[in-house]
Amino acid sequence: MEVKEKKVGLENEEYIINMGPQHPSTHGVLRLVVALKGEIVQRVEPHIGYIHRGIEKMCENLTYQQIIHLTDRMDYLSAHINNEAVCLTVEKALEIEVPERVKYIRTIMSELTRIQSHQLFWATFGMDLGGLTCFFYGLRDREKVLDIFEESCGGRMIVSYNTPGGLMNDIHPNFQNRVKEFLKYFRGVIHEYDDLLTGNVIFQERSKGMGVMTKEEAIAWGLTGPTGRASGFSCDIRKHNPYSAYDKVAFREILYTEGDVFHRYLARMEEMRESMNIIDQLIDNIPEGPYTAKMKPVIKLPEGEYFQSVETARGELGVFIVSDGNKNPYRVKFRSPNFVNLAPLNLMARGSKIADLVAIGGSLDLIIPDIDR
Amino acid sequence: MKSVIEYFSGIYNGIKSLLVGMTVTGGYFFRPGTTLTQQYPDNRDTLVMFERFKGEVVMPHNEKNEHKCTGCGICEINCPNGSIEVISATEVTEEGKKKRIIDKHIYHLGMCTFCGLCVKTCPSQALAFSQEFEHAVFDRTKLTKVLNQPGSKLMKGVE
Amino acid sequence: MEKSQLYAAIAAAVPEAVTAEGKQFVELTVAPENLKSVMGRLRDESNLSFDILVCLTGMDYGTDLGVVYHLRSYAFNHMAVVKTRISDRENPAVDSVCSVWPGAEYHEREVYDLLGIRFNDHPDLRRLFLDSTWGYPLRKDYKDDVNIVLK
Amino acid sequence: MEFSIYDFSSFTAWIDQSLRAAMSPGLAVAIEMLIIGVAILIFYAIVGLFLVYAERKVCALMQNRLGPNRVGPGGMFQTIADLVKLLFVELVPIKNADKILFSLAPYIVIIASFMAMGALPFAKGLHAIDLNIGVFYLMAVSSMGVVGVLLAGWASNNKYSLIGAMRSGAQIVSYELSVGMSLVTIVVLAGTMQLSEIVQAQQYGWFIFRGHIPALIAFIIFIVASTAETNRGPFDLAEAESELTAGFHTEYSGIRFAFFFLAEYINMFIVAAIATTVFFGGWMPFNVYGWEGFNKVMNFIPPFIWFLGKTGALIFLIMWFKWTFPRLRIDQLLTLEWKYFLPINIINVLIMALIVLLGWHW
Repeated sequence: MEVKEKKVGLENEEYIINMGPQHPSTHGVLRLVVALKGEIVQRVEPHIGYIHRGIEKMCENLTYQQIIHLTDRMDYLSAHINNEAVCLTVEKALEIEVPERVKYIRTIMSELTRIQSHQLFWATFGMDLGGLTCFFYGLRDREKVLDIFEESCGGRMIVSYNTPGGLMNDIHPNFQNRVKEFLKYFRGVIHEYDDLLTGNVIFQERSKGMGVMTKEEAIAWGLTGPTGRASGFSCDIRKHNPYSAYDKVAFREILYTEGDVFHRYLARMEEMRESMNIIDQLIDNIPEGPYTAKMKPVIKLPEGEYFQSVETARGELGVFIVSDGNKNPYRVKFRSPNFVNLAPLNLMARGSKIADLVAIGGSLDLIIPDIDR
Repeated sequence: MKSVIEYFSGIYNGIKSLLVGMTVTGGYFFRPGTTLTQQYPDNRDTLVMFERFKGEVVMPHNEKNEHKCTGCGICEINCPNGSIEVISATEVTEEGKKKRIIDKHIYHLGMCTFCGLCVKTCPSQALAFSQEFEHAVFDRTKLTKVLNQPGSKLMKGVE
Repeated sequence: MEKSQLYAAIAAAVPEAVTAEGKQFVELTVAPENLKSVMGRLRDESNLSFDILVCLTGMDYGTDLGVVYHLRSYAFNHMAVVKTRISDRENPAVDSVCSVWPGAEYHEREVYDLLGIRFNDHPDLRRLFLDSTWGYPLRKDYKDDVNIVLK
Repeated sequence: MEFSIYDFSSFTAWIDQSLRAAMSPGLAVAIEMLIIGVAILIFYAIVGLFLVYAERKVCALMQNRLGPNRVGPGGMFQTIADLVKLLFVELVPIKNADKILFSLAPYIVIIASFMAMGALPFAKGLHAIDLNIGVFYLMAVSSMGVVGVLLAGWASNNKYSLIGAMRSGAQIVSYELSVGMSLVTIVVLAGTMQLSEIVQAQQYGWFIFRGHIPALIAFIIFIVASTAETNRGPFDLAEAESELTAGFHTEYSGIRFAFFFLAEYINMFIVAAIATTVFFGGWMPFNVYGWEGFNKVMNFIPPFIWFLGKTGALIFLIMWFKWTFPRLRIDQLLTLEWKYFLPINIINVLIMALIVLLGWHW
């Protein structure tokens, strides 16, 4: 009998490793199945769903006020912006105008949220690349923002500050002083971020030219947020479809054309500075007035479909609510930015080294609960 | 020639950027006063939480052991997680009318997500958040609390 | 471009779709078999150029299943909503738009996972969040006595 | 017997003589070896514990933290507590691991660092063995640790470990060159490989001053390359927490892990000690020719304090690197070695040879 010799070419053999669900640099329970050839990444396949809680299904049995506390738990670093997205959708459906004061406070809060999110990004990105000290500096400064949140909202990360029609309670009398104090403090220390990481030759070597997405690719894949803007895709919802008080402030949309890891990082660094400028313009001009519009205790949306997108720290969050006229929505869909930004990971990471995969994953600034919902 | 200049300027700039980074960390090392660590369990006496901090839901009682809860159950309806159960009883008032009062206001701390809807929607401001944050217990059943104190009564004038 | 103008332009470009000037965006209703060609034209038509797929939502309308696409144009910053309905609940299928927008891949996998709508010609149609033992939880007739507790 | 903390040679000679007087020469040598072994072992443990504590405190202060502060005053006994914990941790058996090599690997790593310790001159007359090829011996011994690392990675039957071990192999083989070449630069200047003579030659001016520019370049290359050789950040690719979870020691637990952990710190001590001996005059006090009063004050400080102080300063520098810089990628690591360090080093040796020939040094 002829025995067929099974030939396995060693050069074609893939070395499969599992990064995650528990891995220091996947920032949560993301599992990446990575096919390697030596150190070179041949293929990355993200496996998600480890923290799928069915938020969209849960929303179908909750009232609109109750949905808000669930959105906190999607992208927990942009909790306030997520709240705002739902509130804006509900307000749009009910066609109510929220007081100016609410708009200003929401905008300031959103920008603070963006700053703290990018601070955490900086911290964890530095850690992904092996600079452990970044983590502590980033969290040290983030703590100051969280204190502002805690004083006004009562929560540090999970703020639940918005409610359809306005806010849960008025800002704390101390709020403006604290924010100004923080801005002064943070302007003083942000140069450390650049000294420690941005200018560092090792960091630049590690991040420049890695995981490049061109503008066309970014548009086709729908990448948004700093990830998309680093590729030159002008996708800032705050600029193009302003909501809250963004039409009253002048700010720059950070755009780069390189689309690599370094420029995604740089876009976030610049956004922090731009956010501080936005807060500067608003903090002294918060108009007096009620902190919430008059709302009925039971909110029933008129039958129809409503879509609203906002700019979270990671990109465009779209809230799509289908209502059948009841107090519960018929269907809620969250278009989460991380979910979309994760999709082209294979495209970005193919051909780079395993250390670059970590850098690329870090530069997308993924929040896994937001992917899984 | 150009590449040679690039080679050496690359070395120079690289070393310079590294030294700039080292001044940041070194600067903090030689200024120990910048340490931020809070000695948490030791500073319990001086640690003050913000007044709006959402620690856990409590029902404030005054010195006569009276609370404001009428037992209407709005908090129970508004709670997204079912962490509140209001068990009401009926009481005959002095005028001979039947009136609903609470028997037990049960609060499952383990299920609470601190959204604040119960406190916000309570029509008689009977509920509030305390600043207590040390919730850890050894037995899960201890997380289920009865908020109204035994023998407490409805405050006068609260409907 | 104003919404009414956009409405006219879309109606002219894709005559096989039922176009309506909706409350918020221009809404198109497309039969599943026409979907891919309609989508292709919506993207490629120079005065429409819907080159961004913002959101892809699977719907359970009770009797029918459906997919809702939110499209945006980078050049003009206008939006449109495309809807398609599938009446077959047992074996629902619709054409994939991955070839039009590569970013649709994950969205479609999610819809397949949660609603059971198959996407023809999808490059990698597997369940995304859940394993194969689950039903399709976003369907209105989905029952789970253990995990779904209603008060 | 006269004993002085400035010169240990009479003390060691006295021990030797009294032992030889009491028993046969063979037994005396055996007992001497035992004494030295125990002494080094104790020193090893103390240095390891202290360095772990120091690293924690240094990094904490750099990161605006307090660091360990619960066990003992200022957290002094934290490392001891950790060690006790590690001793009690179960040694998890690994399925399909090569059992012999798996358990052998930590010992190889620790023996390599242990052997290097024997040749270091801590003070005048205070060294276990004064080889006439001391520098050569240190280089040879300190590169043995990589065998343990490779074995650990291979025997663990873990893909992360294997990648870590392979990285470590490539890294240490490359950086061994730089370490060697930068030491050769000083050997050219000193004209000897015997560590005691190298130290003695630096009585009036440490080599880093006497050899001026080439010595300084050699020192910078040595400190960077030896950081890489000890697998410490920013060159900790073999461990690379954010990429490979823990690299080659992913599967190790308990005392075996403690060995790897300890060896890392001892290696750091050893490279700092070599740098001290070769570049900074070893245990020699800081003397300037002609300044008698100043020299007297400097000479009053005992030599081993000088040695440990200089070593400590260099260790602090290495720690400072680790807690500031992000990690390099493997190809950048090798580029740094082969495109920058090696050519610079070769030219540096030539320049040094030229300087020595022309007598352009102090």
